[in-house]
Amino acid sequence: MDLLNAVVALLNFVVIPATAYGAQLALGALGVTLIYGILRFSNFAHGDTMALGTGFVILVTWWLQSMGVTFGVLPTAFLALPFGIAATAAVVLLTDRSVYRFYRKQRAAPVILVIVSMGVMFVMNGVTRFVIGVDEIRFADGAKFLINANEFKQSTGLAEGLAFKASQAQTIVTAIAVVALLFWFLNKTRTGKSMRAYSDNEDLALLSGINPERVVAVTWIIASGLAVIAGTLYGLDKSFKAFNYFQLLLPIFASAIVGGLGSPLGAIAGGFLIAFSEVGFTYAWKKVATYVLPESLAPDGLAQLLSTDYKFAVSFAILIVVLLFKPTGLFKGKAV
Amino acid sequence: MNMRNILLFAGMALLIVLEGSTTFGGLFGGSWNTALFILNFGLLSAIMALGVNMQWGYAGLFNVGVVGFIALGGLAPVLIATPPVTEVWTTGGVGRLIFALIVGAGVIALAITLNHRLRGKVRLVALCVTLIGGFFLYRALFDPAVEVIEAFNPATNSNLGGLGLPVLLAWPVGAALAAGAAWLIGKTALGLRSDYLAIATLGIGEIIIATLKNEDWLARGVKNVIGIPRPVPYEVDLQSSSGFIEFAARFGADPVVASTIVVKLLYAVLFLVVLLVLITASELALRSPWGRMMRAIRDNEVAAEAMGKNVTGRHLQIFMLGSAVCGLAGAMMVTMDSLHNPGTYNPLRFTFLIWVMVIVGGSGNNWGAMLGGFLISFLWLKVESWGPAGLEYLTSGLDPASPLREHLKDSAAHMRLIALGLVLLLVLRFSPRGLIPEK
Amino acid sequence: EDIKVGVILGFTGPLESITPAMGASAELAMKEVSDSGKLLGGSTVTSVRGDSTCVDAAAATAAAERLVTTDKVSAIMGADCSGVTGAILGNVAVPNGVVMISPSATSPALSTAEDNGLFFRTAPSDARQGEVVTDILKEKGVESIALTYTNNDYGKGLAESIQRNFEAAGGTVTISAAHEDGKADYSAEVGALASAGGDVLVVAGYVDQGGSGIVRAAIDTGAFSTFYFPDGMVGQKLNENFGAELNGSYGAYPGTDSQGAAIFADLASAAGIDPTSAFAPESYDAAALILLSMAAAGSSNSADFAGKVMDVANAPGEKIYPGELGKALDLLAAGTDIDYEGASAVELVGPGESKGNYQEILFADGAYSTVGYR
Amino acid sequence: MIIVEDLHKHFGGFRAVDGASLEIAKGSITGLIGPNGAGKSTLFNVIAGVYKPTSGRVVMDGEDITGLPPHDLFHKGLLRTFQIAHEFSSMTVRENLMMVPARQSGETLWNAWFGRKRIAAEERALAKKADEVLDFLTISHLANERAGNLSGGQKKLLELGRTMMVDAKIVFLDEVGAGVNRTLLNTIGDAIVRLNKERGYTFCVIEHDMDFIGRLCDPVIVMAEGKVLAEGSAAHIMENEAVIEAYLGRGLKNKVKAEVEAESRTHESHGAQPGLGDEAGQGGAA
Amino acid sequence: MSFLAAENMTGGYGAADILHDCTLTVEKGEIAVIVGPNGAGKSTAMKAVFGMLHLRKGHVKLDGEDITGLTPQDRVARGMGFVPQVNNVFPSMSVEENLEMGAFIRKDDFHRTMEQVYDLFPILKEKRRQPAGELSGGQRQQVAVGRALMTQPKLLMLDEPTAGVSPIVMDELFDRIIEVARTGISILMVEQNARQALEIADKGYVLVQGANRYTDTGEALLANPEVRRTFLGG
Ligand SMILES: Nc1ncnc2c1ncn2[C@@H]1O[C@H](COP(=O)(O)OP(=O)(O)OP(=O)(O)O)[C@@H](O)[C@H]1O
Ligand SMILES: Nc1ncnc2c1ncn2[C@@H]1O[C@H](COP(=O)(O)OP(=O)(O)OP(=O)(O)O)[C@@H](O)[C@H]1O
Ligand SMILES: [Mg+2]
Ligand SMILES: [Mg+2]
Repeated sequence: MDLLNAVVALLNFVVIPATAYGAQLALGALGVTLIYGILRFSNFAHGDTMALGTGFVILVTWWLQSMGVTFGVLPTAFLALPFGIAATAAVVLLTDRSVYRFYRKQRAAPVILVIVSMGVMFVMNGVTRFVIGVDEIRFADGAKFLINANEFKQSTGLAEGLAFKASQAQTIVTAIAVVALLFWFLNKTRTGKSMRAYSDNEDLALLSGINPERVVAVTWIIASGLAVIAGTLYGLDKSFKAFNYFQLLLPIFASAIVGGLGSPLGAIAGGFLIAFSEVGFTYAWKKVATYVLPESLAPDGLAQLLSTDYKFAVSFAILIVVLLFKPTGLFKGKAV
Repeated sequence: MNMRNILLFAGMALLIVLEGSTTFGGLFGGSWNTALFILNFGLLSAIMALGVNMQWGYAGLFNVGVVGFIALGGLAPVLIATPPVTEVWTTGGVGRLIFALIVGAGVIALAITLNHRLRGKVRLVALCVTLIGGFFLYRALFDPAVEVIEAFNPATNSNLGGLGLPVLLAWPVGAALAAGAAWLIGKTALGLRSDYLAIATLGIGEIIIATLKNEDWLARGVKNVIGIPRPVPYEVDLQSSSGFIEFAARFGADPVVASTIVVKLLYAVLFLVVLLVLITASELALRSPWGRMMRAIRDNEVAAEAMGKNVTGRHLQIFMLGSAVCGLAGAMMVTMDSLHNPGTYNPLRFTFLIWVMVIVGGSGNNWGAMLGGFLISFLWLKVESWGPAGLEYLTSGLDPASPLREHLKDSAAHMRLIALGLVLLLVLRFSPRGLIPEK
Repeated sequence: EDIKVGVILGFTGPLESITPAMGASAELAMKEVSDSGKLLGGSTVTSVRGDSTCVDAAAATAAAERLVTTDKVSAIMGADCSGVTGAILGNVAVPNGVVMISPSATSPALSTAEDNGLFFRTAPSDARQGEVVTDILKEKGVESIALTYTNNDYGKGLAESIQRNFEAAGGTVTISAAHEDGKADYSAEVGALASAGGDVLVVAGYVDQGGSGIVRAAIDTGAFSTFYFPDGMVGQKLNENFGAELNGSYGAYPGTDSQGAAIFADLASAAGIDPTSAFAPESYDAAALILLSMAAAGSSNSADFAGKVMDVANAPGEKIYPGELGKALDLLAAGTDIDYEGASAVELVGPGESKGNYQEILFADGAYSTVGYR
Repeated sequence: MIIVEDLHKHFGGFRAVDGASLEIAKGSITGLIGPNGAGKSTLFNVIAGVYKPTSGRVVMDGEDITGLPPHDLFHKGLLRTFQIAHEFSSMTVRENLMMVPARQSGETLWNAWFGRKRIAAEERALAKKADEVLDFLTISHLANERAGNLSGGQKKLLELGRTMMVDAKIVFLDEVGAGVNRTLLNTIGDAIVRLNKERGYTFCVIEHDMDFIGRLCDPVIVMAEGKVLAEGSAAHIMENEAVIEAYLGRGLKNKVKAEVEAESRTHESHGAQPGLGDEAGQGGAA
Repeated sequence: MSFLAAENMTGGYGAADILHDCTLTVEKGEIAVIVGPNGAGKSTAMKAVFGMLHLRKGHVKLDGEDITGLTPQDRVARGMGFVPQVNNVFPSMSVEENLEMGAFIRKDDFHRTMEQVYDLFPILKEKRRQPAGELSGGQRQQVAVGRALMTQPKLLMLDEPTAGVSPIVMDELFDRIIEVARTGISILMVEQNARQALEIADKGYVLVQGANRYTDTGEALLANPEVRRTFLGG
């Protein structure tokens, strides 16, 4: 029984939250890794693209709700997703036209594009706030829990509860589906392959009759889709706040890079690595230990390796160790 | 330096002079105080940009942990210049702390030796035992020592305090701290390439900052240290000194204004001296065979290695130099603010903004990086007022009561970032390789 | 005369969601005074905003320099975060001799800063709140608490104060864990807090920042069901975000049983400001204090009115509440003493900081309401 | 001079070098030939320290140099060129050459700041030497051109030029001839012989041009599938059936075919010979 | 009317011209070989024909149609295929994907062509799953030529296709080029293995400093002692 309690506690506070968080990071990292893989630069505006896209989704969600449309047990926001993606893709394509294309033609070094994307980030940052404001917004509706902690306790008679939120499940399922789809798209379809070809050797792609502008446009559209999906799922699970999306950028980049830039599978692996090291290494084992160990051995302290103050430090330290052994990430990423 | 570059610098100087002398319809401040503040800030930024440019522009090292080195440098003024907290020394807290740190270092040294001496499975086991056991031993010694130190007067102290030495001494010490950290990092992570090095340095930056934020015994952590001694006189002291009042009167100036300006000028002179030394040294180095070697390494590491250049060694050297310069700037900045505020060190402001300076200015070119430092700091500080003013102008056609105008006005502060972004994009549009590109 | 008052708050950056209400509240007081036409013979008051960014000392200092030297403001209402407040105080306010009243900087270190008598704050110090928290918890019979704080000078200072007081009163603090604001995920923190256990989780954070994130995760995972909310956490947002999920939780934030708070709530609501937004009342009071001291000194020069701030804020004198600034000006003009109570029952003690009156709240039926005063 | 003992280099499961043992005698010009993918370049890379071998040893003048980093090997007098040119593309051609010599006093920061006189003199000497090399390679007009702008063949020349900037003991040349004009290649061959004779350099040369190999090299080592297939004088090797089979081919084949089919060339269409041309023709018509 | 007629091409990368009045023509089904010293402008001329270089003067005609203004992409669509001298593979894509990219503009089933490329270069079949960047120099060159063949162009342009390939593969390659030409496809090729190349060439150009120095049949150029000595290495 106590062993069960220990397992449930671990599931509830480590495994499920870390998996869900990992999936959230992975979804964001997919967008970053795609842009890096095809257009060969680190897109700093990705966090703000997520915010802007989620802003659109929220606006449409509100409108739908005001029309009395809902989506049953699923959040209404899912209905609004296509609109959000379309609007964001339009904005992003416009940005590409007016900003990035110039540098592409110039064959600017990747670092220039990075800085340019910072410029775009600043602008988008402000635009998002103009559109939807700075406040925290909750827009989740539909079923909230698959497993509710209290009900779980009651029905099983365990001392520990187990919670599994619908939004967590949605995120995990989407992340896995999206990564599979993207992997398939890039490696198996003609368009996907032409995108990889373009990223490998632009001149030769031209000589093979690949239309670079089309490749770029498709890349941006997919990236916008990823950004909006990631942003919406994150917002459904936590809440929407423009500033937080910007802050998400660092862990997202960390995930994409440690997984191996340009690799969709790497993005997933990286997301989970970051999430589990953040949650796992600062976990206080006291509770679990009390359940498992005989009373005499139960710890007085928290049995915590490091305090949570250092959770980023720990996850980054792990990331560095991983890179020391796998210098281009878990899945052999690219390096420009 | 060709004509164009001289003009660019002259333009920059003009901007600062305009800021000091005219308001020009609200575009400028019309105050020498803000102008000099911007100048000082620009000088600091230029130094930081020089440091980053050494790493990226000379050697192609993608360091995005800049903020960590600046922060580490910023620690120096606290440790060097603030008065010592004698109580924690006498209660033995410090002694125990130092002992704990020595034990910690010993454990690591032991682990490294074992790593070299042993082979195979034994090595793994021995390493694990040493590191895990060592960690707990260290914590067992360290935690109580810290408790003693932090227990003392938490409102204003709870830290070691400093050595009470002149604050200027903290500048080289800040550089040394940063260089030391860079050595450690370089030894482990410099084998990584491009963005992978970037994320590793980013991580190390975060680790340094997390430490500064949470280790209260070191410098009060997030509780900040204020009132760090300055190398220049205090304005209020000047204002009350009769000599100064006479001096100000000779220029027909108000003593308050005069004092604030004199203080800023003194800082400017100090910073300028440092900047001039650094740029001279950088330029001499860059134009020598050393610079040629660095460019070759940046260009093609494999070939440089095959031509007998020790790429790893050189990378370590330049990484330490660049970081030292950042650390120096960090120490100078804390000295100017007389405030140690770890919460302020966020990567956007102290890593990416510096990168923007380097790229906008022209990476690989010292003068470019310097100019970028001035220009971006000018913008960073000025868009705060330009943004809302611009919006005011744009919406002036709208009906004052219209909800759109209300909404826009409420969001005016966010024009700050939009304005910065737009200017950044414009500059890069017209000189995509930076204002003063590498030849 | 057109008197300019600087309003320096972090309009962009981590506090960007509470600063609009703070700024607007301060400007509400200014408008009230302006409209009354009774300040220094009919002077008007204009607010000049500056962005402190909350985190970037240089940008904040530059903004303050601009306000003081370009716009020539007579006083500064701000700044918000203690770090930038210290920077502005040392680098701009003191050198230029400008009065500065912060509505929200709570760091105890500021109490001892070199301020030449120019710096005041309408926010209570952390030390006082620690006592209040302990009293309430003890009365409820709480024996052990888990503590989490936002990792800045406010959170850390408050957490230390709570821990010291609570332990001195015989309670146990099972864990005191920091959380960074604006981060993506708080599972790790909640995991550690849950493992440490405790009757109540004390969340010394901001309601629209990491604090809410922690509460959300703690409720969802069933880690804690009862919470204690210090001042930064109390706000309308709590009702909106959690509602009935918080039934049974409690907390306290600055306020008195005086009419002040209620009046301010009406006034602010009428002006379209959320009165429950953190530090909005303190902001109103900070601005009002600046203007009333000017009236008391008969001058808009900082050097003249700095000395009057404490007089105006404290007894003896007639009590002044929000919306009565015109009356206060009349009284001052007539040479009568006033005791500004304002929206947050201001009473300045020691080196010019609020003594701190708190109202205790309790969640029932999905919303909190005040159940008592301390 | 160099002894390679049972060297292995595996990439994943693939054995690029699979137990090669060979010896490069002091003062020789050793040729290394073999079909594409035989492992020649990989062998070079292992010897030159770019790759760590999976197993085996490399000995130079009695000293085990296995796994030393390239820059150490350079200091020991081991130089190499790259099959795919590795020029310093953003530097000028002259700078590409001037950066080569080791232990330049200007390469320390201290001298860069305080020893400007000494550096200036050294630089002049270096520049002169670089110009001589450029003259020899017939590209002196490109001295100030960015190396990245050179033509494919010119880059190969620059690769070679770098090895001429210093006194080497042994030089590994990886297909210097590929893409180099044959007339110029002859001159290069002469230079190699001269360096070998006059300065005592040892050479190891990978090349697919058998005329060049035949004229220059003795002995010639043939690699195939990561192993040494044969070794001997050039004339001898060209007679070796196994080598002809794996590497040289019959040479005449296309000529014969060309003649046989010369007649049919005038015909618009031709027989049902399955081949690329066949289908390509259809594609073209479509 | 020649199938390809690039006439009086003059232009370069920056201020200075590399090409001076350079003219190249290829008839249908003909093999034309360009030889010349390093840096003569051979590759530049090829790029100019393919529209990758700004021409100040001159024009390019394909099958009688002026294509001077077309982008390289459009030229691919018109049946031109090109193997550049350097950077001629997609390094991180597998050999097979490289070939597929060659067939990018084709809508029909290209598997038969791929089989034929594998027949021509058997080693590629073995390495079909390996990234092209991990191949040996000569193997890469084979991938590059294979990729261009996949396009099924009407005009095939090869910049030093045999650089770095072993003699046996070179013979095989020239063989196949003859075959290809015989089906009416025009070949324009730069070669430093000039003697072998001129042997199979219908027409040869000697390019020096961006200008035509000699133009003749392959045989005639081979027979010219001056040309042999100065450009073909005796
Ligand atoms: N990094 C690598 N990963 C996997 N396989 C590799 C790698 N490098 C080389 N190989 C393989 O090893 C084999 C030998 O390559 P190598 O470059 O040594 O050949 P080579 O003899 O120099 O051929 P060439 O004459 O074509 O230059 C080739 O089959 C190649 O595919
Ligand atoms: N991108 C470029 N920018 C400037 N100049 C260039 C560039 N590419 C080539 N050149 C110059 O143009 C001239 C001709 O180059 P090209 O590549 O056409 O020569 P090539 O005849 O193909 O020589 P090779 O046989 O060596 O390949 C050379 O002198 C070279 O330096
Ligand atoms: Mg090779
Ligand atoms: Mg060429």
